[in-house]
Amino acid sequence: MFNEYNPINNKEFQILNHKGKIVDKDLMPVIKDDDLLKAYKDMLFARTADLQIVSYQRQGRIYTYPPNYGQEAISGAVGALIRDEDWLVPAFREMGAMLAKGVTLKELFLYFMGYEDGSKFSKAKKTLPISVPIASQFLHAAGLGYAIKYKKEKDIVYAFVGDGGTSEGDFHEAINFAGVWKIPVIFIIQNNQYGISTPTRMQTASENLAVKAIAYGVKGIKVDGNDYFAMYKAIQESIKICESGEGPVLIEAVTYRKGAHTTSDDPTKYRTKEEEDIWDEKDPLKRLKSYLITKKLWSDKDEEKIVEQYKVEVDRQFIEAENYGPYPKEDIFKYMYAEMPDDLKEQEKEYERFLEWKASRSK
Amino acid sequence: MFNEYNPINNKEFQILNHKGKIVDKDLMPVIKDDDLLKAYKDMLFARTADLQIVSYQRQGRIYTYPPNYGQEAISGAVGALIRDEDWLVPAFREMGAMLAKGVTLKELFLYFMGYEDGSKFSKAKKTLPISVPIASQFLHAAGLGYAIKYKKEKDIVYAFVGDGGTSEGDFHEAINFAGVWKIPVIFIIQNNQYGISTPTRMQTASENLAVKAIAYGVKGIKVDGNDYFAMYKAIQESIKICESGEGPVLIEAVTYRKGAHTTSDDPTKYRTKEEEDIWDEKDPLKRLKSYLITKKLWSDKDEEKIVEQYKVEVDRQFIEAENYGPYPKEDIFKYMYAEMPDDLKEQEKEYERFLEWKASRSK
Amino acid sequence: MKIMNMVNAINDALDIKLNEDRNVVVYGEDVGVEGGVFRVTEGLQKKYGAERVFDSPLAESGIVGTAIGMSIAGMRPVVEMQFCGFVYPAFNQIISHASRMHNRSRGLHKTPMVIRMPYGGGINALEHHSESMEAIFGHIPGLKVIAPSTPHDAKGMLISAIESDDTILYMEPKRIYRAIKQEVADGKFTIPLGKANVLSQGKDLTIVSFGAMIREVQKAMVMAKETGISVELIDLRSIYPIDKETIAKSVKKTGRIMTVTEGPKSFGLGAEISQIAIEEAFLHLEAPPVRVSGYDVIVPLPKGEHHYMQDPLKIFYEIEKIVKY
Amino acid sequence: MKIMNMVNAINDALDIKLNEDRNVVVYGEDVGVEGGVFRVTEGLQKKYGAERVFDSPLAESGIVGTAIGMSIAGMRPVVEMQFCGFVYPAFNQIISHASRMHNRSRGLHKTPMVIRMPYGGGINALEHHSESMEAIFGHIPGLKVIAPSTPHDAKGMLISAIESDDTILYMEPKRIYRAIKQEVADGKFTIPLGKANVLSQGKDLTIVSFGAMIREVQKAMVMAKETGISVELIDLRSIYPIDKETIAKSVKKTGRIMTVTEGPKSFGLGAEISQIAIEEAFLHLEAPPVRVSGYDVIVPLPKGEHHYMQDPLKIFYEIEKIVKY
Ligand SMILES: Cc1ncc(C[n+]2csc(CCOP(=O)(O)OP(=O)(O)O)c2C)c(N)n1
Ligand SMILES: Cc1ncc(C[n+]2csc(CCOP(=O)(O)OP(=O)(O)O)c2C)c(N)n1
Ligand SMILES: [Mg+2]
Ligand SMILES: [Mg+2]
Repeated sequence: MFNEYNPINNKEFQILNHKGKIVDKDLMPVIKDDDLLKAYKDMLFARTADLQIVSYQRQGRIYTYPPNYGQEAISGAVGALIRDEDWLVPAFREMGAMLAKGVTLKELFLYFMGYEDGSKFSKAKKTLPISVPIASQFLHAAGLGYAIKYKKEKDIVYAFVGDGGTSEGDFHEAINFAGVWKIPVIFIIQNNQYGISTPTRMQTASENLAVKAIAYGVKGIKVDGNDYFAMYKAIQESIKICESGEGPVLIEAVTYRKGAHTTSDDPTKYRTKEEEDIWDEKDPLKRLKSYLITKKLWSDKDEEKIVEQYKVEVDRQFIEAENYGPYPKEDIFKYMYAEMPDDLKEQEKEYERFLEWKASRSK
Repeated sequence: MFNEYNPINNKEFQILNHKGKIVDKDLMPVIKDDDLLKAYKDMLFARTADLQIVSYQRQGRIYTYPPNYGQEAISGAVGALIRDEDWLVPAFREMGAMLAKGVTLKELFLYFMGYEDGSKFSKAKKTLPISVPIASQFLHAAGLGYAIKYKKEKDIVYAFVGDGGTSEGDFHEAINFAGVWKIPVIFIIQNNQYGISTPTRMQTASENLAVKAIAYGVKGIKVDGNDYFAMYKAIQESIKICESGEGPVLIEAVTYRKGAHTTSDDPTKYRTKEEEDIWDEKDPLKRLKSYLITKKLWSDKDEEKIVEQYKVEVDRQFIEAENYGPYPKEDIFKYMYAEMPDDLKEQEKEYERFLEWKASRSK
Repeated sequence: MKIMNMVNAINDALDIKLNEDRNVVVYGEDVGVEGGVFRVTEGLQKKYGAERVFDSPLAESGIVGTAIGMSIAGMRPVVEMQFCGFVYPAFNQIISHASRMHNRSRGLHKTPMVIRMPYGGGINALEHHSESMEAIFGHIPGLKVIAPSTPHDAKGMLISAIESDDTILYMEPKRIYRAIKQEVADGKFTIPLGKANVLSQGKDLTIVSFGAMIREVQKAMVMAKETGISVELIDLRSIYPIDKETIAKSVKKTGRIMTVTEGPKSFGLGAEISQIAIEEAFLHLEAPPVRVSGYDVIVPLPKGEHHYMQDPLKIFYEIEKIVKY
Repeated sequence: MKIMNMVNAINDALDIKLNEDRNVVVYGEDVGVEGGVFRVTEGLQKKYGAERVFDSPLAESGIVGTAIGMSIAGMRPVVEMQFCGFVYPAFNQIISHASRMHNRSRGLHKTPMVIRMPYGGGINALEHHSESMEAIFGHIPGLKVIAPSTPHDAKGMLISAIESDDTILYMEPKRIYRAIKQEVADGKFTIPLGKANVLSQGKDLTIVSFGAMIREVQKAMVMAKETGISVELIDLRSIYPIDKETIAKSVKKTGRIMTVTEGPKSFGLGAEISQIAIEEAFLHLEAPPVRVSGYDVIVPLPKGEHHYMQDPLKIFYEIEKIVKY
């Protein structure tokens, strides 16, 4: 498959086209109906949550948020295949994958409400916090991959970056190290066509993004990132490559950010309605839904019902997060070091003295 | 040519093989005998100087120095083609190209003797100083390239990096910017097989270094860097590409550092005599010399005679540099800013007061 | 004269220089079509074309490194770092080249470039969006580091910076990007780099601050005034070089000095100002110089940020303490 | 007990930790076969294999960034920056992640890693090979920054650093890598991080310094003694956190304090120590705290370096001045 779809030929790997038709039977992955349904529902849950967060944000109940809308199949496929023992190294637009690892919506809400506590995942094992400095997390993934190989474990690292992120030096260094080290890391580029307002063609003159794999002597593939089956299959094959010691792999997942870059962004400044409409046709959920409906595994009614349940659940967790309570002052000091320096303790006391003065003053 | 030698096929472009035979008549560049002789002599001069510097260093008359020995054909070919109006952006192992631009040996000596004055080139136009932080200079080259295009000039930028340098993030960012901007920069990798002690295969798993061009959508070619004709031709063709607005170009020049990394390095720690012998056979000067002798343009006698002259000239300039005199104290302050802050002036006065005290004390 | 906020004023300065000098180009992430995430460069691409005002690939080292090349070739690039917290990938280019090329080449090559970056907290931002790391840049020989506190200064200082033959780090207090409006003179004017501005005269205490903290100090000064304390406020404007003369003169008069900054305490601007005060006016000091700054911690996410930031009350608390010393 | 120089001592510390803890790995540019450009890691690859001691690709961000990943996975990487002047490409990984991951994840992820780097001048080196930029790292919340001045300290402090669960920047004074030899205890011992070392007691003046400058100060102290001046010398050992207690105690006794460092003056370690002195002992100060440091210039190339460096005579000159104040 990696030969057939050698990115030098700029062929995009697709199984389920945007009309919901299977166009490549041979490569169709074997997925049990239940599992497929679960995957669809997970993606639907993520989308429901995502849209709802944007509306919370409009109500001023949460700070800046980067929507996942339109990119759910990528996280969905990773979410279906990632195991407890695998590492997830997110950028900041991978809600589905994070939920699949066991991060709770409430934790994500806390994070975007401005609590570091939201990054102390209570259930999700082996999941790094959201990484804001673009592409920097790719190197952490390579380090984790080295540790896995060093400890002779069978785990795999899933690392994410955006199309914009491919321009950063860390993108280059990470895959280069991984290539030399031959470590089990699946590097995934979510090519959603834009880095904020900058279109991918202004990021790089390369034929596509997967082709960058050649620079590191690793396997690469360009995949229709809105096609759940193609993503699933590409990851399955990547896992095999990693397990055989031939990793890493670079996957370019071609998708579209249907929403704004973040809630403070206005996409009409830099893209057209026509473009949005074209991509709307390629929507990952629509596509899988029509497949499921054809297969009689799903119906509009099912969807309506479950979305209502999801909304309630999202709201429940959101309100829990909203009621999380105040941010204790000691928390700004306490976690700075594993072993806190005396002077920092002194600074905390200084702050306490100020608070006492303040309290006494308002009496 | 760039199609025939598409680096994805890992074919190395060669014209003059290591026996001094022309193996590719079709691509043989047209060079006048005089020009060819001049080029050979320039390379010989560079080599003579280079070897002599190493011996000065052993005598403790100069500080750390990175020899060019064995890599002369690369700088030689660039030197033959670079014009006054072109920019040279060196790393630190491009003596021949620097001399060709008009940098004097004396200036290079001053630099390696520890005077910044050695980087204030008196005659060489458009030549950047030696750049020590690996690969960082590639970005300056891209900036210069943008300026050329912006001003609608016809100049070309020649930028150098080592094989080790291809691992740095700046290597990636520079060629990527250049690819997007389509600017006239010829990026040259001197792949001398090692970054200090680290062999190229430990830098990257890519098939070769030229293939990295694909990641940036630019043309690349792997060239026998010890073959003057191949280098000459590759650069000539690269110039055409740049002039047509299709630049940049990435050239991997395959060569071998016959000397030590620097005068403080001991290569026997990391490479074998056998390997050195193999590469000795491929020496760029030997090869061109035997071609010239066959063509009756040159003889051992000519060489002996001229090398003696060169040695005298090298020594003359070296001694001039040695007698350059003391380093004025104001020079550590004076050039820090185009407009010097008052406080720095005050710091200079402070230093003067100390020197006065010191002088009065030793009376 | 037009009423402008700081975003307008910076935009105006860029507009004036783009218009007057073809060597000026403006680039960075999303500064073109989008006009920058804070809309500082809005409209400039339309006016001057995509060759002069453009989006770069997403790579800060790339942005600064190419600007070095352009500046050597005689251009005057003005580049944007989207946030101060994202300047670090460019750190090598700044410290190893932008600040050094002039000295390295003994003046042969100049690097007249401006690196603009919004800095500072108080805007409920994500991680890495609230830093104030002026001290790190102040420590790099060969750089000049400046920060305006008003629209007027923002315009005049930026024009000076673009016209300077040195590399200038221009820090923009994003918290007051739109919060302060004032009349700003039309057309071109400059403000000399390296000169502080005495914003108000006082006799009990000198406060040195810059950027967004000026406004907080001014609020604290209202409280101080009510208790009869008279504060002399110096807007540093330039973090490197520091205008020692203005500071020395003031502290000799008041006998007390305090710095108010957003960055972490240790190795910060506060210590530098205190040192200057003791060097220049030791025998006039009636109390130890005080630094009011962030703690040595990462700027907390929004819900905890109030624990970190200097607010007027905290500044007033410190004013009372030093005056009573 | 063996007679060791600092190179031997650091090698010994690495050897001990590699031997005792399989989570420890050592990597960086040329640290494997070559044993590092200063031979600090010599012999370790042979002893522990290329999986545990190895050459990385030439990329500092890559080295530090991958070490962060390894440390999160429970390993204890000790990475080398070939020279302090080449750490800057890794600056983003250090400031945005190594120093923050623990706080960001509220303690869920630890980054127990050591970044070793030779620093400082006086070895007739090329550009970028002589820097001393401790102040920049000291300003980054979440990092610990240490530097030994003797073989004994080098060994004990490095072992402590490797065993620490925090990210440690370990600065090695390359100028005295081989210049000082002393008996160093065999086997494992540790030196607590964050504690300064009073090297000699005195009554007229406290000098605070670290690393290679200690030896220069000691030479100056010989001259001072001849003129009857008694100096108390504190080897800081830890640049962040700073051992305030030891400094305060000393300056309260001597009434005078001076810092001797190699880095540029402004925003340097000197100002921080002076600030500490005035905060902790203002009323005991008989003279303004003095910083003896580099000027605000790039470390000159070898022929001009003597204009920049602190030599014993210059230190003595400053000692006389502050004592006469
Ligand atoms: C080092 C760095 N520079 C700049 C930014 C500001 N920024 C946040 S998101 C973004 C665009 C990212 O684009 P892309 O990688 O395509 O990811 P997407 O947002 O499209 O998912 C930028 C420039 C940042 N977070 N980090
Ligand atoms: C950023 C940076 N890191 C490390 C070094 C130290 N160093 C000097 S030369 C060198 C190896 C360079 O190898 P390569 O790029 O192949 O060039 P060569 O020396 O072989 O010409 C290293 C690591 C440096 N100068 N700059
Ligand atoms: Mg994107
Ligand atoms: Mg090399």
